[in-house]
Amino acid sequence: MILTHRIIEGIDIAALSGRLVMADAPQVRQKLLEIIEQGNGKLILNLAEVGFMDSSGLSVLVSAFKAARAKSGDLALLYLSPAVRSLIELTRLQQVFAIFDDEAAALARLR
Amino acid sequence: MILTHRIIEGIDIAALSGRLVMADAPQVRQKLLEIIEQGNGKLILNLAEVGFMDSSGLSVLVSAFKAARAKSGDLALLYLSPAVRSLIELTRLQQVFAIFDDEAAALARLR
Amino acid sequence: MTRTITLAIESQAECIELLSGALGGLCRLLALPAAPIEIAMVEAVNNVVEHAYHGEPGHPVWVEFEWAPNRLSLRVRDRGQPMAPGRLEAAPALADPDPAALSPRSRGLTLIKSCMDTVEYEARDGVNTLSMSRALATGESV
Amino acid sequence: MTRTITLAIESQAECIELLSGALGGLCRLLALPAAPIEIAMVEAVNNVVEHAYHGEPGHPVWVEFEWAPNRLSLRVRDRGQPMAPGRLEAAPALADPDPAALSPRSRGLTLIKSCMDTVEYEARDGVNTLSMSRALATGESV
Ligand SMILES: Nc1ncnc2c1ncn2[C@@H]1O[C@H](COP(=O)(O)OP(=O)(O)O)[C@@H](O)[C@H]1O
Ligand SMILES: Nc1ncnc2c1ncn2[C@@H]1O[C@H](COP(=O)(O)OP(=O)(O)O)[C@@H](O)[C@H]1O
Repeated sequence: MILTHRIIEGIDIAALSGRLVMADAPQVRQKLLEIIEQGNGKLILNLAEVGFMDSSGLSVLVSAFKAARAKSGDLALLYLSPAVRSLIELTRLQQVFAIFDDEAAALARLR
Repeated sequence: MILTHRIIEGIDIAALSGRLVMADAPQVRQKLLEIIEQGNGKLILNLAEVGFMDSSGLSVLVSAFKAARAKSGDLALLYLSPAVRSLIELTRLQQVFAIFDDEAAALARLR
Repeated sequence: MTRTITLAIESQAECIELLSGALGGLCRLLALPAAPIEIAMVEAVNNVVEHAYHGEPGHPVWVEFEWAPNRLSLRVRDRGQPMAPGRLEAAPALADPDPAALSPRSRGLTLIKSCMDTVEYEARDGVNTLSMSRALATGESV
Repeated sequence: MTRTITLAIESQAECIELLSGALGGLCRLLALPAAPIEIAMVEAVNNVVEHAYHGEPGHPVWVEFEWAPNRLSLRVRDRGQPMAPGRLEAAPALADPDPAALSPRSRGLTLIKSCMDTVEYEARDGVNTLSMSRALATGESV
């Protein structure tokens, strides 16, 4: 699992690549919570390169979502890979997460 | 393993598709030997759709080659898939088998 | 004709990926719908590593993959602490999430039940088995 | 870190394909050179089914797949009749074929030796193990 991070206009943009599964979830959760902690609680998470995700991965997204909201910020998901999209739709979490196919739109939402 | 067979100008053209491995070798050997037996001993074997071949598969080719030669005919291999090509080159059997990338050329050789 | 292969790892989160790799190759070979099958297997194995063995490495985890033309069966086995009776049955069906009360946990059994047609659990003679199966449309492909 | 997965089938030619499927998925996951690894495994398992078990179905065949970043090891195990001592060593290296004296047989051990860097055989306590390994260029890919 590789995590890259940049900041645009006070909004954190993190991209994950690899498999987001139980072996990697604790580390990724901690990194995302640190980013949210140190920033404004506005996080865009690019999931285009996540080839597989299990319920541990989902729980990382939920943790980040709650931490961002707790800081009066928000989480936006950007570019879901097919595997991620099907898991999120299966669990109906698209009703909870803001999902974008365009970085500018995600930035506009969080600005 | 699927075997299709047609005859052009007295030359048998058989195409294999699937995995040519130990489980399938006896059946394929028998079919090819029947074709050679019933025909003129001139056989073109299309291997484009053979996704994997092991030494049992090689031994089928050798049996067909010997049967064709025994009938004063010949065996021509047509369109090797990458897996077949690498096995044949590993065992240096390209020194023995006539190999073609063009059906017309294979037909010309056997005519 | 039914054909069976058994995959075995030790109870370490890092090895679960190997099960996924092997399963992915089997699904590709047999033209099975890989996504739900992988989710079901990974969730079942996660649970074994986390709950049956309490995160302790070095214990055996088996996945039996049994293919028949019209049905795929997976049996995940362990020698750890059995799941409490009724726990599988109690796992809720998939439902609309409540944004106010989102839990980061407890979706494993629910996902397994939604990805497979039948799910059963048995603890016997020190071996626990979660059996799952999914009907295959003949010629069903990815 | 070394990671291991064991694949097991019964001694039936029709089940060898499942080993190939699983191995193919593992090679894809780990970006290993699939072609020589699959040849080596299939030839070793063919030999177990054909020679160690004399074509009799219902006996166990195990393939242990052990991955380290710089080396892949495969161990093929059976409980059948052991290979005669010296047989592996006697298998000839790959050489130019003689068109006049082509044999349809006996390329298995030769292929295994040419696809892998090390090949060893041990019969002990009723279990026979053919161990093979291949160095991996770090980052070597298909
Ligand atoms: N294989 C298992 N062995 C023992 N207990 C299990 C197993 N699978 C599930 N459980 C129990 O069932 C509960 C619910 O499991 P699950 O729905 O996967 O959610 P989670 O793993 O996130 O708690 C677990 O918390 C655990 O107590
Ligand atoms: N796993 C094995 N168990 C017992 N005998 C074996 C095994 N592998 C090979 N042999 C013996 O070694 C011989 C050579 O094997 P091989 O090179 O694979 O060619 P082939 O299988 O075509 O005979 C076999 O004929 C058999 O007698």
